[in-house]
Amino acid sequence: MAGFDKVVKTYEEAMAGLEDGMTVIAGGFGLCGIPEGLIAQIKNMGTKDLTFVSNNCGVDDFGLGILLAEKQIKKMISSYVGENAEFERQFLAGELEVELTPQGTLAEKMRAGGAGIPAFFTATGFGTPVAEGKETRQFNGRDYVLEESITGDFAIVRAWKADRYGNCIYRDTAMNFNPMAATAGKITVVEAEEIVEPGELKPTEIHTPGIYVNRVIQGSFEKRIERLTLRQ
Amino acid sequence: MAGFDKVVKTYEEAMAGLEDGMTVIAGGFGLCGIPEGLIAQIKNMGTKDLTFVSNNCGVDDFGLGILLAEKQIKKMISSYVGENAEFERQFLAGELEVELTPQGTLAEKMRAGGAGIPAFFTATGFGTPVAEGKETRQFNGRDYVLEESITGDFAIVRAWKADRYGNCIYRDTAMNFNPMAATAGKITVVEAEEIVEPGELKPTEIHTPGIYVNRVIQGSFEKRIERLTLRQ
Amino acid sequence: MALTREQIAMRVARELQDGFYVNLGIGIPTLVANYVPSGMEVMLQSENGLLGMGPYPTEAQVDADMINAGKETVTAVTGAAIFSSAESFAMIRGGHVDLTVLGAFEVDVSGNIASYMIPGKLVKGMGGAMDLVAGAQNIVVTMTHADKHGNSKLLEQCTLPLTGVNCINKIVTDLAVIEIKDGAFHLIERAPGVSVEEIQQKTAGKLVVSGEVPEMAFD
Amino acid sequence: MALTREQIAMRVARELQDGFYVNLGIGIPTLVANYVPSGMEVMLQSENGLLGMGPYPTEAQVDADMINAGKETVTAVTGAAIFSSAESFAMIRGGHVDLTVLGAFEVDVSGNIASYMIPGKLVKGMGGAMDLVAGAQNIVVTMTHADKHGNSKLLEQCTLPLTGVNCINKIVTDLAVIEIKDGAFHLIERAPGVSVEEIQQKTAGKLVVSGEVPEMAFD
Repeated sequence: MAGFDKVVKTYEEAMAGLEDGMTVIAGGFGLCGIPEGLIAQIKNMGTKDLTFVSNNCGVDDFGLGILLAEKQIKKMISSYVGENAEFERQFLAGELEVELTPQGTLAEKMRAGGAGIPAFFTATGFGTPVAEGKETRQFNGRDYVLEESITGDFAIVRAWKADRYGNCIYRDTAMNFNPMAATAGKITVVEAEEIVEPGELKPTEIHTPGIYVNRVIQGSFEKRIERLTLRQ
Repeated sequence: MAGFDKVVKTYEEAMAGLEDGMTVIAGGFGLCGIPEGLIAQIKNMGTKDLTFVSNNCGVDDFGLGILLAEKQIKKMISSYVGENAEFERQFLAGELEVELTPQGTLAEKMRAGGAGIPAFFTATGFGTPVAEGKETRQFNGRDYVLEESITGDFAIVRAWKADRYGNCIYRDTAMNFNPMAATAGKITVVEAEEIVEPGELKPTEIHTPGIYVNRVIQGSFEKRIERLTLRQ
Repeated sequence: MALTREQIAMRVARELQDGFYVNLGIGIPTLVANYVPSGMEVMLQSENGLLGMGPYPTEAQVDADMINAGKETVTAVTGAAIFSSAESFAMIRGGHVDLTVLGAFEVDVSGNIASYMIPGKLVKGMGGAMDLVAGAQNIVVTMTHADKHGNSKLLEQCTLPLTGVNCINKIVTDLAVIEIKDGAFHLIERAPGVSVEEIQQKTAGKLVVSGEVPEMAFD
Repeated sequence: MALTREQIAMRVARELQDGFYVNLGIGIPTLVANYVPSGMEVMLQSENGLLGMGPYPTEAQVDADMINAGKETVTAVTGAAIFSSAESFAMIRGGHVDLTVLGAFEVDVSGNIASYMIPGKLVKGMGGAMDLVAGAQNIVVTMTHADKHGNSKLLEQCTLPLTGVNCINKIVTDLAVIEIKDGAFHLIERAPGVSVEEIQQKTAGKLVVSGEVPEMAFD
């Protein structure tokens, strides 16, 4: 790899360095916008005791759910989980830790982690179980909770188009948590639907500047739909 | 104005409601990306005792500098000022308050203001005059300063293209502080180089979603260059 | 007669105003979109990152990359904007959404709401609900007035873990429209044929009834 | 012989590595871009919101909407990204910029830097300097070793208001390359023909000299 060319050819290279016990921040919302091939690679590597920071945990046989099946996940930091039976089983059996975090707070914790902000105040969760053990404070007569930011050893991200420098754009609501995840990994890996040459993405249209990205791999995606709803 | 059509026809309508003593958040960096016509309208209105939150204060006869000349500004919250002689005169004469704020902290204060985050920690300014009187705290062994967010009674913004719903895109580095300013005004007014119909801006290319914008006006811009530098 | 789900949605739709940005939760709240008064425009925000949510897609329009916060396939209206979840919750947290409609297990006279967790059952998570109740300018809660055992869901104090505190000011149930202020429920309207006495009996928290309480009318 | 401005920039350029994202301050730091070793690629970040800053424009290319943090007209390289100032400082504050080069009035043995304010003179502001020194992974300060009156700028303790604390680890002056560690300046290289004694004499803070100190060579 010379200069700013971040394209790697194999999934092995893409996830090289991932070790047992690490924290991985994953983009995606439900099954939408998830880095399918990178998740499959983690399954293939068999890495254990992982902490995943991801809004959801997939379904039984897709998304992060496939890592649950292999018992590779020690802890989930998520806003909404339990779309799959194995998750429920492991959680009730005490085999899986879960740290429930409000969706907006989770998104902001990732952004803050990437932006060098160690903690911020939010009204979200004040007076609820989420605020237990956390500092609270009033500003202008309103109560807020102090929330700390999140960073990961790795971030895994799905982009629509990524150029060789790692500049990314996302497609429709597959954007979701991907831009924040991209900023918050010590090593950020982007799995792209399409790799393009630098200059093909217009500078002001880039959602994730390449400075955040360490590796880019060409992916291929099943794009499974979680809840197909059609117009009557 | 019906539904989401936010276009107003006159600068009077655009700045209606601005009163003496209010706080105005202004987009722009130097003379780049400033809402020229809205600034001129404030001059025409003669509104006094304004607090401006803006990275800079223009030059003697352009940008926010034209409001200094009329003594309409009581206080500047900026990262870098004094590109004009009248500013210096008023400051040294005690006629003008200045709250110097590091550029990144200023940008983040605006963003936080718009995003409902009343305060955040940053390492920027720790141990410097900027941190005086502010709470500091260690996270992971590093020292941080607690900074409070900023909101304004008005925000004035320059966009490249805005649709009737207030969705905006910015042109090149004229983006600068405009997207954060747009989120942080109780009333946000966008002066656009071009007004387009809804649907002309691609949903994922929009820099400022219309939910933040109250009024849109067609502007015309001199776009004065502060430091012309040419290739040798 | 208690209101149907559709009638609850119809009544909530009367809270809409032209130009409102609205976030609708899952279930009855989603139905509100079907009853936007004619001549009025509202724009729907979906917290995964979509402003200007449209109807469900036709089979030809289905796109795995275009979903709403309920993970359903949707479309975007002309003039929509799509953005990250951080930006989406910046909007919500920052108070830029005009109205949020969501369901609940319990609401109390202090405007507290419990909606995400029943101890002893599996906790699936709060999703965006805590952010929504902390951030929206106006919140309308939709729910049945009592549970299937007849126990009131409008309490003096919530018994379940809270989703948010002091944040609810209006409830539309199958029996009534209730406003919360000054530490009490205030009965504003009643469902057609439902007596004040029945509402009183099914409201565990302090209920204030002032004068004649109008009956809702549906065309 | 003390180094010229160009030679200081040339020496700083040796700190670059292939694939580095670099922020260059105004003055001597800007000149560093002219001395990127051949075969090496670096990308310049400009804190107003540009990653991939190119050379100054030709007259035909000049665009008022394309400027750098020094408010000079610039161009963007192929593959550049343009973003808001909040995003730009998220990058900086978050430690994603590999190297920052900036000037200073004073640096001390604790790695403190004073660069934006001389009491009694008009304070124009710190711009992005405080964020840059708090956020960059590596920082190189360029300055003359002493002021025009011969007073050292490398002090035991800064006397001017600080821009940042404990953040500077390397200084390239007209006389020497200095590293800061363990509460002392360490002399790494000296300008051609400049003696260790002269550097010692013009360094007010504790200076550690270990063994033979190599002379810089310029082609």
